[in-house]
Amino acid sequence: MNLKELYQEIILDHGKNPRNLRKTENFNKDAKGHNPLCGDKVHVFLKLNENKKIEDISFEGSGCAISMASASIMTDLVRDKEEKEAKDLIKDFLDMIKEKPELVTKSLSEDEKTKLMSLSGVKKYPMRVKCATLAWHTLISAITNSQEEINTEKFD
Amino acid sequence: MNLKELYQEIILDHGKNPRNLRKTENFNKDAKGHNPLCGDKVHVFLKLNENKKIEDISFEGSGCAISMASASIMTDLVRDKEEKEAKDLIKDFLDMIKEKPELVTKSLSEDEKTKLMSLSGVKKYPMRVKCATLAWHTLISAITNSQEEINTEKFD
Amino acid sequence: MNIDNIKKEFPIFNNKVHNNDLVYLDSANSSQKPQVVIDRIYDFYSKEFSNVGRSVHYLAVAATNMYENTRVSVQKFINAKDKNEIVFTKGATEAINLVASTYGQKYLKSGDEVLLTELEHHSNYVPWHYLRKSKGVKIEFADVNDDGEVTLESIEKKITSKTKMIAITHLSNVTGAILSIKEITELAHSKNIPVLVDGCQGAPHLKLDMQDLDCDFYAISCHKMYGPTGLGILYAKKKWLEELPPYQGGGGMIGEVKKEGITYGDLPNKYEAGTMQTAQVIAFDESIKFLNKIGIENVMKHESELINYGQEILRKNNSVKLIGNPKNKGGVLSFTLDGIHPHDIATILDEDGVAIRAGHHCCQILHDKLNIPASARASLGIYNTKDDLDKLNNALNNCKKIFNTK
Amino acid sequence: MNIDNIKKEFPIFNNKVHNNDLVYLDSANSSQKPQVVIDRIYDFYSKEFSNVGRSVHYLAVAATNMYENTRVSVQKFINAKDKNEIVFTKGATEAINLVASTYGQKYLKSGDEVLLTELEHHSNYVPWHYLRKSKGVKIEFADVNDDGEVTLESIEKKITSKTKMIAITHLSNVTGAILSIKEITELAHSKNIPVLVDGCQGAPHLKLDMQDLDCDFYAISCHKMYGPTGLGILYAKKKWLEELPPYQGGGGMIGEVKKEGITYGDLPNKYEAGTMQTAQVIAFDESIKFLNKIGIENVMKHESELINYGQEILRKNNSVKLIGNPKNKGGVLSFTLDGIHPHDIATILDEDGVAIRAGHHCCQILHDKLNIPASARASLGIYNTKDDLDKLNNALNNCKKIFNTK
Ligand SMILES: Cc1ncc(COP(=O)(O)O)c(C=O)c1O
Ligand SMILES: Cc1ncc(COP(=O)(O)O)c(C=O)c1O
Repeated sequence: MNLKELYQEIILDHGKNPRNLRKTENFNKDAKGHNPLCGDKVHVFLKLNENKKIEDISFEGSGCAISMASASIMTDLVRDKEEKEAKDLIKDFLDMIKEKPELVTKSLSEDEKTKLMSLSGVKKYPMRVKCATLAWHTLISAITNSQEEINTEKFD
Repeated sequence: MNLKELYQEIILDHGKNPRNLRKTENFNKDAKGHNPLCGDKVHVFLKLNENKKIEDISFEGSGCAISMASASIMTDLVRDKEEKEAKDLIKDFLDMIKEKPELVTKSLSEDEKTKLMSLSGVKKYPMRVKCATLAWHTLISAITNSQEEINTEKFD
Repeated sequence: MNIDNIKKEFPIFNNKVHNNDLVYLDSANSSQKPQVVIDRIYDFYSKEFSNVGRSVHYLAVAATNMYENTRVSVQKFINAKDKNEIVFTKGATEAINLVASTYGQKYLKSGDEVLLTELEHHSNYVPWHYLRKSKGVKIEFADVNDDGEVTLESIEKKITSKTKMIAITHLSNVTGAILSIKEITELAHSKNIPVLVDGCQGAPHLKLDMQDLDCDFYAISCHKMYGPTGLGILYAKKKWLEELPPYQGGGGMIGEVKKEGITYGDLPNKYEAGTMQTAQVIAFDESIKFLNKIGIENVMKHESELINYGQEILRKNNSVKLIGNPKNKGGVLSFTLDGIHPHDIATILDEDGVAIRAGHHCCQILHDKLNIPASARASLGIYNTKDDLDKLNNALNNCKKIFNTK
Repeated sequence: MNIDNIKKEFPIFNNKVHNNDLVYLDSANSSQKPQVVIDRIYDFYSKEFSNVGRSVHYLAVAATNMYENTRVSVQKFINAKDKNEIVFTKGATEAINLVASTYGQKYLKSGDEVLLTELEHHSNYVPWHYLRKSKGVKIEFADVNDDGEVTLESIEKKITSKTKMIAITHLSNVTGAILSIKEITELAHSKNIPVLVDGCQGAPHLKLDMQDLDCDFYAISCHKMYGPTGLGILYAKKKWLEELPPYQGGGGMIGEVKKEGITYGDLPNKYEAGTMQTAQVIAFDESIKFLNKIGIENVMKHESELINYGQEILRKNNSVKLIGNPKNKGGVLSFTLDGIHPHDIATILDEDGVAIRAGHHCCQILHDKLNIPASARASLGIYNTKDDLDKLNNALNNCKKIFNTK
């Protein structure tokens, strides 16, 4: 049954008790993301050190179990990565969620891969893919420091 | 066959050689009518004397056989009528074209009635009823001297 | 036609969803279509198709007559005074845009106020927002109370000497609150303010009488009334349609066209530019006939029983929180479930064949006020039954199981 | 699929008109629909109906995917660069209104000029006229020549430093003239002027390639392309859709909505406010598949043979005067008949089952120029045959008999 794949224990756990749900002190990069369809919102905070390594990452926001779990897992996996590594991981994740069967990244341990792959259940729920990817898109925009919100133009 | 009823000899005759297709000298009432669907246009000129009798009536315009014949027959029948009589005749004609089987008017001779009833063929052609009634509506507006064109607002 | 087994008139219910019977509780979004309406579209395209209003050949004449017949049917259905007060549009959204644009253009200036309510759907806010941008018009919102209602008093409170339009929903698509339109209109008219009613949810659920409500404008979406998609209706009092400028320009709405200027056609042509939704208008006549056969009173009785039953069982379900508790309620049951986000609810319910909607339902302002990012909404149509609501409740319990909540 | 017996794919031709076979020569007004399109509408409403974009249940997801598939099909059919350059509208008329309104609002000011041609349909004039009224924009008309064409030169002649938009038809719905869009666009762009093409008659008859034509906007009516009524398409280059303000406001086109302000959604949502024409969009995919199966080259070859044949036999008929003689002609044969008004022709032809249109075909300016109040028009679709044109000619001779003319 697909639902079991979608709502795996690990997702429910991260959904209910999201890790890194706070605001990094002295963050130097951040971005907001928003899914107009369901109202999910996320605000990602980054602290990059001078070597472009992610010293800390955190998020604030609210949303469904999938989007919360996704942000939670993402922040866990990305901490302590170099900017370049993080970017590769994001790309790998987005590719996997959209079309590829597997992750190709080498920067994750098997445990970490399992954790990340737990989000792959959304593949069978096309309308929910956005829930799983919102935090990741927001992270890209935090790293590249584009000022605009993801999916959101300026108020008119 | 309905077409024969629609295009009776008398209609074809009046359509091709419309009577009173000219402009009354010293007219004191007039009105323009227009059918946006087909582009038919008619301009009716009236000369009412002090006793409210129609001394002369004429028209200018272009249109299909039905609309030309209708204007031609109308102008023929209405000349020398009192304003009140003319109004009754118009009402009678419009009622007949729209729903009633016969004319009820007493102001016409049998010959004149036949002439007018020749227009009743349009009853089976709902889209053509407007062709038959355009001149008559225009005549109403000439008599009541409303300034606007029938079916036409002011240019914007 | 008996409403108790009306489901069989809707062919969609012969199909399974994830091997379950379909429990369709998303009618406020769009309703399913009865066989008669689907058949009418099929037959019209197969045997009778032509454009209307333009040609004089057999098919065109017949189609034009059928098209205009629907206008008369709608007129009677909503008890409008004149058939030319019925304008066909793309949907309720277009109908409201039409009014905001033309009324705003002619009558509104900087500083004037448009009064909405906190219940409004985005379709009854964004068009007015445009006037804020283009003209400096101000937008006010009448407060929603804790029961999810907007009362006559809360509207009265926000009326000022600058109020030039009141635009309000008939029936909230989130709380189900039915507004007292007649009283609001009376109040507004006493101050010379016209009233637009967003009738999207009113039209499918309530008996409509334009002359009694006396509103100036009423917007309807036919696809929520068991009719085809892509069709809406603007009812407007004749004097407004005569006074207001035209909206879209194009074929069919003109009188004379010259290089220097243009005259516009008579009503209703003035507001029906371009080729219209011929097939949809003609088929919508069947939707009205269908509703008339059931009887709108029977629809209201049936749905009010369902709403009561739904509220009863959901209230018994401890983790469910109903949104709003209006005295006068129709059509929708919105709620949240402790510890489970509405989006997750909708996905899990779907697996059981239960179709609901999750999100803000195009009412972000209301959700902000309620301080929730989203809600779940089960909305009713004539085909729903108590059994459907039981299934909804069971599926909600299934959600709790999956999420290990109580 | 073989175009020579394509008539059998259209169920309308199984029916009689006044006991005669239907000879449908009114496709420029609206085309008939193939069985596959009618079936798709039927099946969608019967088995798969849901609104799109809003809910996450099974039916909604499936419908949303099908809806977006059509967007991709249209993109490929007209060779647009990006699927988000395809906006669904109510019709071509709405598409042109959308552009005139949003472009005018943002970029036009008093004294600026919009260049049209004398061939334009009212739908490509009235929307620009509104800007004349509201903004003091000037409207210029490129001359039509004696052959009923508008040449590149006649357009060049009317371009000034004030020209801010060129809006022209692809294929005249009266003379059949096909304009050299690619060359016109090149010229216009060299002067930094955007080009809108009214593709109502271009789309059903010509191979379309937006990247090759390079126009900025292209408006299409689906009901003239063997698709459902109530649906149109606006193609617009992405940069325009990004730069221009939104048009109608409502559900689905927003990002965030607050009492103080609103953000708009991404493309293409920004321009698709309110519930869209779900069933029509989904069914239109079948129209495109149908045309692709026949092959647009075969459509063009077939129709050009018919146009040539039609011109040939009508020229032999002494009392017929063809309107226009463009070198590059498609789709329509307009004419007058000595001594018989077009309206009378249409009525008499109808009795023989021959459906044509009479009037000004929403081109009053052209008719003024030609100095005729109205014309008769036989317009072609893929289902027409030489036999249809022979029947037209015979029916015209019947008119002459009834009117005793030669
Ligand atoms: C050249 C041309 N432009 C515009 C239109 C208007 O299209 P619609 O009425 O489908 O919006 C038509 C068809 O009537 C046309 O032939
Ligand atoms: C209350 C209300 N207003 C307006 C709308 C917009 O209607 P449509 O999307 O059919 O134009 C809806 C439905 O979505 C609604 O429920």
